[in-house]
Amino acid sequence: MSNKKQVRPYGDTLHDGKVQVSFSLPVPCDAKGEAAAKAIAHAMHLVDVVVAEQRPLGKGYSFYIVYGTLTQTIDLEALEVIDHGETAMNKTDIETYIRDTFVEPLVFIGASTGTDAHTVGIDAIMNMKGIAGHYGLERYAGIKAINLGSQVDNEVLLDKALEVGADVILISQTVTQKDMHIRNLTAFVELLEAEGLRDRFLVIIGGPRISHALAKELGFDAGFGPGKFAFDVASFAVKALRERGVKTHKMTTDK
Amino acid sequence: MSNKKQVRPYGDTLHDGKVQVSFSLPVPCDAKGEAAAKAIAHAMHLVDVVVAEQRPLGKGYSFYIVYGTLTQTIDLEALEVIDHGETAMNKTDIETYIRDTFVEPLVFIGASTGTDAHTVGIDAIMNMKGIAGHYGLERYAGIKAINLGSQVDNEVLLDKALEVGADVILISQTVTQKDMHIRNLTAFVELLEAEGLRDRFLVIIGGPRISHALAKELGFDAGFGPGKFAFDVASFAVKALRERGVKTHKMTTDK
Amino acid sequence: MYLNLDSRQINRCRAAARKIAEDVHHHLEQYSTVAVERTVLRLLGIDGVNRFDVPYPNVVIDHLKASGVLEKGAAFAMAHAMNTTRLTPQAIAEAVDAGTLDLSTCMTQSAPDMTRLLEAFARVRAAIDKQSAYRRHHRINPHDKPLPDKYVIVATGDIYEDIEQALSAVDNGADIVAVIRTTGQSLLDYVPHGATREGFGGTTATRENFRLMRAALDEAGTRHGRYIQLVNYASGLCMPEIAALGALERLDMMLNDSLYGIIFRDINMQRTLIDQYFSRVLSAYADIIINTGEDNYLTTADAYEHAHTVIASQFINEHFALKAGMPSRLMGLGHAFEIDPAHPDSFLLEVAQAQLSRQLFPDAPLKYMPPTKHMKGDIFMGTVQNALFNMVTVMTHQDIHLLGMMTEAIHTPFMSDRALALDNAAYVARAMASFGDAFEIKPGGLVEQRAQTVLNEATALLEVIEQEGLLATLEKGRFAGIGRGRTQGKGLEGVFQKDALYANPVLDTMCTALKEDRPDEQ
Amino acid sequence: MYLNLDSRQINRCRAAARKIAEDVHHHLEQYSTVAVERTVLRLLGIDGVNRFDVPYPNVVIDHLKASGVLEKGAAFAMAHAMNTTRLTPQAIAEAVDAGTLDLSTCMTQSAPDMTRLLEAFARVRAAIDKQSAYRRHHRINPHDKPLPDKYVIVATGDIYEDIEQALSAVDNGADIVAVIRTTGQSLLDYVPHGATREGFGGTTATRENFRLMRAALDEAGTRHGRYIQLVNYASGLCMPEIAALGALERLDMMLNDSLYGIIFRDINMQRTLIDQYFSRVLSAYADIIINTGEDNYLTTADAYEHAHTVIASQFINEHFALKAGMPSRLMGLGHAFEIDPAHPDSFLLEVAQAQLSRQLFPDAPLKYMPPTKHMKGDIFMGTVQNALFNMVTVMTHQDIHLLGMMTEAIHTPFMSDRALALDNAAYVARAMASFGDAFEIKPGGLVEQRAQTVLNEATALLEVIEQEGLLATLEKGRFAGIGRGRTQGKGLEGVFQKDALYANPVLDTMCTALKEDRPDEQ
Ligand code: B12
Ligand code: B12
Ligand SMILES: Cc1ncc(COP(=O)(O)O)c(C=O)c1O
Ligand SMILES: Cc1ncc(COP(=O)(O)O)c(C=O)c1O
Repeated sequence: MSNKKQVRPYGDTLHDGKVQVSFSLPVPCDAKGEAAAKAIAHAMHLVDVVVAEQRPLGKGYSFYIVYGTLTQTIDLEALEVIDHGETAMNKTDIETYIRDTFVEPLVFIGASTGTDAHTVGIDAIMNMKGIAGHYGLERYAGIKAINLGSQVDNEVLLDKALEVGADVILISQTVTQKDMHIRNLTAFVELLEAEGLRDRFLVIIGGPRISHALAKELGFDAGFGPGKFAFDVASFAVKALRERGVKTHKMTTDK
Repeated sequence: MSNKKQVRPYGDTLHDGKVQVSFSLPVPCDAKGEAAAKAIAHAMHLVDVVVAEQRPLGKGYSFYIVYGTLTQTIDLEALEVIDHGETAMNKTDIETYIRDTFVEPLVFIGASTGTDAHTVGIDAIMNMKGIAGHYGLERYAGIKAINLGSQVDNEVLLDKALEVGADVILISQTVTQKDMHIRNLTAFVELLEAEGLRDRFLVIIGGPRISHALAKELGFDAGFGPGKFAFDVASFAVKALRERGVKTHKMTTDK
Repeated sequence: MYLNLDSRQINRCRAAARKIAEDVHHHLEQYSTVAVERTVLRLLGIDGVNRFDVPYPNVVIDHLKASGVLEKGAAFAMAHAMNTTRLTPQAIAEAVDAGTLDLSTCMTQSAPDMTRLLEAFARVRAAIDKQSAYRRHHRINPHDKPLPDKYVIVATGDIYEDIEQALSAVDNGADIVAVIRTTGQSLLDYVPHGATREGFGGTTATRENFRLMRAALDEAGTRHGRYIQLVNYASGLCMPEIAALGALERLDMMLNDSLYGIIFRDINMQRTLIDQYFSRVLSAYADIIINTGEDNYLTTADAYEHAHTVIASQFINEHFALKAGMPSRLMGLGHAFEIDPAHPDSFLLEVAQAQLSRQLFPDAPLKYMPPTKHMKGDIFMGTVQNALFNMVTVMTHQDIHLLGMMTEAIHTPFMSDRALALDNAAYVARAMASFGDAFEIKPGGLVEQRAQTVLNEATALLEVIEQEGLLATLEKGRFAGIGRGRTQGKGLEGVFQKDALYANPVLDTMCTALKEDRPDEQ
Repeated sequence: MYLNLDSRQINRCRAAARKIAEDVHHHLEQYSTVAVERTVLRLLGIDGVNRFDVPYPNVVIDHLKASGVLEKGAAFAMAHAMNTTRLTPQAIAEAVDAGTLDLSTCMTQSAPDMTRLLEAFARVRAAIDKQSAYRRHHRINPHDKPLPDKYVIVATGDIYEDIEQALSAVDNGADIVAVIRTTGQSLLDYVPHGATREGFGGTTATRENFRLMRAALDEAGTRHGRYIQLVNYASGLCMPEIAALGALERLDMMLNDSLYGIIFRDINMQRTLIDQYFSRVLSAYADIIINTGEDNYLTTADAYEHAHTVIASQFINEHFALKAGMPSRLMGLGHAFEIDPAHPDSFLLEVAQAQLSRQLFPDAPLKYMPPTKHMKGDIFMGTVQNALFNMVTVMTHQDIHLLGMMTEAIHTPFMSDRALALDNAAYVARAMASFGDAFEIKPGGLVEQRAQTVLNEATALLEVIEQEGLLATLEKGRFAGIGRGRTQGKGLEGVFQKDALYANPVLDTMCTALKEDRPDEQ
């Protein structure tokens, strides 16, 4: 049983450890280059290394495609999987949940921030149309969705969020080269903290390279990557807002 | 200078360590599978791991395409490159070399051995036509080339080699699944040794997964893989035969 | 989308091919082989192995050979033995193995009464018929589908691992699964027994392996609502026996082409041509599609220079099949996308060749093979080569679409290689399903010209073969550039001349059934 | 291979587009922008930055703006200053920066003598002319080549690393290299200075970076015996300035399309349309091919539903270019292969759309963009998508073939991604170079029908825009589904109404030269 958790890559025989690797090296494409490619593969814990392809990339560079057998195993049971918890509700259930839980419409404000001009992702989450057959937040009864579009400065986003009394801030980041998105997202968290507003909003981030784990690490409440839709985000948000007691019956009577 | 020998994979910035990896895992395609894929990548010394693609392969299996940064470096200067020594002569030079060195034609016998039915490789080396514009040994003045074709038993090959008085034995192996070729080649060396004939012939092997290093390791005189042609083989062989004094003037006068 | 071709020229090709096939048939009619006779035994119900793992059919035939009575045929001996001992064929085989029965002692010098023997065959026949009926009910012939059937291979060497791989392939869209055979098997003069886990470059073909894979694919097919076809190899020294096991275990296709065995496996031509006739009758009877191996020529010879050899061979194979009573709908004639990608306009030349096969054999479920020879270790370039191949497959309406693997030059396919290949093919098929509604071949243009050239060369070659005879042609190495002597090669010792009393009522029954039950197809 | 199209309908589209372009031009003629004026300064020879890294053109224009005299134009101010101080433009700029010269004090209320100013411009013009002459001698226009020119991007952020990547691409067959800009640059209202090593998703466009890459490509081109074209972006708030720097440093192509900036960068439409006119005159003068950005619409809106917006926009861009005196041979109109691969017959639909652009703009060096939006992390499937794209490029004779990267959804290209993409394109081009000699589009078939539908929708859209005017159209979000207000967006503050005394003899000189030197192209 405990053995069952040990996992290795699989080619055509269980535990054969077969892996495909490709990379370039800043060395000419010759016998030495091939030896270097093998050494790289060995450094990756591969044995039985086959250099299936080696080709020059122009002067002083070369490219390799390598197959090999990974000698390492990983323990499946020991893996920590960071996800959003329970499975998401669908749109109708979310709308019912909102009606039953909150006394006022929930306000979501979103933007693609910094110099990032990619809006397709945030639009997919926020706009009527949604994506891949899943409507966006704008279409949810009980949610007011305000999409500021792209290239929005962190400061402008925060000002607007305060101005409209947002409950949830949504941030999209697509350009990740040289960790652009990390810098930009970190700056937003720092801004919130500097203004003493970190607990004022539920702050959710998303984009092709965003995971829930990364979001948590950076100090956000949640993160959503590819294949996530409005209902995933809304599910998470409504439950989190209820937990915080935002706009719930209880809170309002208490006040 | 010593730093210059340290090499890492290259994506778009020197020493960025960028590597592409793909593999399957015998686990379902879910959050846990993704975590497992990341763990595999980490086990390969990759950091900044991006799981670019994850897809189910049917029940209980999944496939991953991963990009990451290799933290290891290799030392280029420390690599041992096992190759055939000097650069190969061309056909004309080889023919001259033979004329000037040997008193009798050199006899090469070759086959694709065991149950291996692939002949294109050995034909490329031995037959008139050759391949990719390089004539085969049959066309070389001073060389007698006998190609036994495919599926030739080790014993049959050896008998024939003795029968024709071969100087060089050429063996081709293409099927490598479950190290079929290693078994078959090892058996040939053992056969030679059992018969006390290991030094009687120059024995050269070839095939898509054969390298000079592997040949040496298995106890052969040389090995040639893809992109090697008759002139490479002949160059090596004539020099080695001369070194051994086979059919050279000197030997004949001595005797 | 069509090529303008001269139907008289095509008829000329067919006439030559008929003559070629008939000559061979005529020449070999007086011979039989150990494999044919073992198959007769299997069709009488003999199965299993003795304690040395020798299959009972081999035990019996070896016994007959040793006793010098094989020339009268297995049926002759068995009918006599059954009449004498009143034992079942299996019991007779076991008694022979135990040394308690000498079949020569049961024989007379006259033809036996075949009633008992035919009853035994009828029982096996019923099992085959049941499988055929099931298949007829569930399978749609690839030729009758709008898009090509996606055909993948599994080749792990271990039948249980093969099943895992096959199931994954089905989940990812495969329609046909072939279990590639272990590298040495075609040279074995017996069929191994039981489930096996240790093959090289393929998995041993055994009845039990067939059964295991068949059950797995039936289950997966039911789950996906489509019938999954299973393929193996009726080739090598046990060609007809494997055909029989395939019929019993409901394989749907069989690679079956003597020319492949002769050229690439150095199997004796007389042996395998005799075996082939019996195999094809059996496959026709059992409604099994055969796949011929013309594609292989182009892996050894140049695919541009030798394109016409494929066409000529297809015509010959067609007539070998017709001789065996096989209808066109079971003739999976082979060809391939193997022109060197360095060749200018290679894609257009491939279209020409593929469309030519398509039009010459409009009713055959053509088997189209992917690039293999010019696949290198560059899996990305290989992916592109496969994409172009997939396009030609769809454009020219091939039926059996053998998927190219990006790792062709590296290893037998991994599970993921197959999944990626299926995605490639599915995308291409979707992206250009209606190509023929959008484009036409330009009359007199490059494609039409090329097709005509290939047809001309094929016609000329067929006329040469018609003159010299197929066996001489094979000796000259006109196919794939590999020549084989008519009395050389493996398995010749298993060929024998039929005695005057030789009888094969099993074969005769199937031939009659083919003629009587499907007169329209003859 | 051709589509049967109605030439009257095409003329109708052109008439509408001419009206649309003329309306915009008429409306904006009375305005200029800070960017245009800075460009005038650059064309007088002003270059470099002050000790706060502010470029001297900005220093001068800010000064004029602060002094409230910008409305008369930079030329007005500079001519007066040159006449008064007898200094060179550069010296004047430096003096302004040092605070030792106040340009408003040099001015009178009447038009200055432009002789000195035009002499300064003539010197810069000579440098541009020299570059154009060199280019004319070495470059073959992509449109005049039998196969598409292969265009790749480099985007490391570091110009020295970009050079390494570009050289590798050239060694592997690239014909055109574009240095993608760092993500924020188009919103900067100045052009950064010097060699740079720190961009995000691209490398800063600076004159020094242009020079370094140009030198590297010239050297590589000489080695390979083919002229390598260099591309950058005349877009964003510094559109005309970059055009000027490109002309001086011999860039060969410039992405230049206000509609892109408006829609995707939220740049104010009035600002960028004014800037565009000047940029295109300059590019036409300097023989630089422009690339328009219609492809981008399909990355936001659906490529099947919105195919006609691309065609409509191409017609409009053609007329904006014609207005600026640009001949067709410099109009790299853009379009793209962006239909969802899940769409049935997507390949055939792409062929239809690509062939339509081809036939509508037979003399333009069309720029065809690869799949980007529907590229996912599956680099193998991405490789197939790129192969199909490459086929359409070759089949429909596109000219500027922007290569798709298998890693499109993951990162800006690695060196190996580009090499593999070049292999893919080269193989496909070789495999089907003669497609048009082999196939015809079926009259009334799927491809022709689709092309006609798209043309009909484009015609209808152009008629709507002709009615409502382009600015209103942009407000309504008819392109890419993104609406922008006419007084919103970045850079509006840089637009000013021309004073009665406003003069731009630099622009006028180029316009005259275009008319006089190339009357046949006007
Ligand atoms: C479309 C596109 C563009 C369009 C954008 C149009 C628009 N209105 O958005 C245009 C053409 C303008 C463009 C320009 C550029 N682009 Co661009 N672009 C793309 C492209 C092709 C598709 C992106 C996309 O729309 N994906 C579809 C959406 C639905 O997916 P998604 O964003 O991942 O969103 C999903 C999830 O992530 C999540 N999600 C996303 N955001 C959010 C937010 C929240 C709060 C939540 C909960 C969830 C969530 O939900 C969505 C639905 O599941 C990608 C390549 C690719 N195939 O991915 C390159 C790509 C993103 N671009 C890239 C670059 C570099 C640029 C430029 C900077 C290039 C340049 N220098 O000129 C420019 C400038 C833009 C800028 N400054 O940001 C790079 C980024 C490289 C990197 N990793 O850093 C890519 C990867 C291409 C490449 N390989 O080079 N681009
Ligand atoms: C052509 C071919 C066939 C033809 C062979 C025809 C013939 N007359 O040779 C046919 C169709 C018959 C065939 C059958 C099979 N094949 Co095959 N075949 C190939 C294929 C497509 C090309 C091989 C080839 O010809 N390469 C071209 C030659 C020139 O290259 P080369 O052999 O590397 O030779 C060069 C060098 O290596 C060197 N060299 C080679 N030999 C020698 C010898 C000496 C002495 C020297 C000095 C140099 C030298 O010089 C040559 C020139 O540079 C490969 C896939 C591929 N693209 O590689 C599969 C492949 C080799 N086949 C394979 C398999 C499994 C089989 C089968 C076993 C499948 C089956 N179960 O039915 C069968 C049976 C054959 C058998 N028992 O061996 C596998 C092997 C997998 C593995 N790594 O173990 C491959 C890789 C395909 C795959 N991915 O599954 N095959
Ligand atoms: C027609 C045909 N028969 C048989 C085989 C191979 O099978 P074996 O050598 O195991 O009979 C092939 C292989 O591709 C083939 O094409
Ligand atoms: C026409 C056009 N202009 C400009 C750009 C991007 O450049 P930037 O935003 O840096 O101006 C693009 C990007 O693809 C484009 O297509």
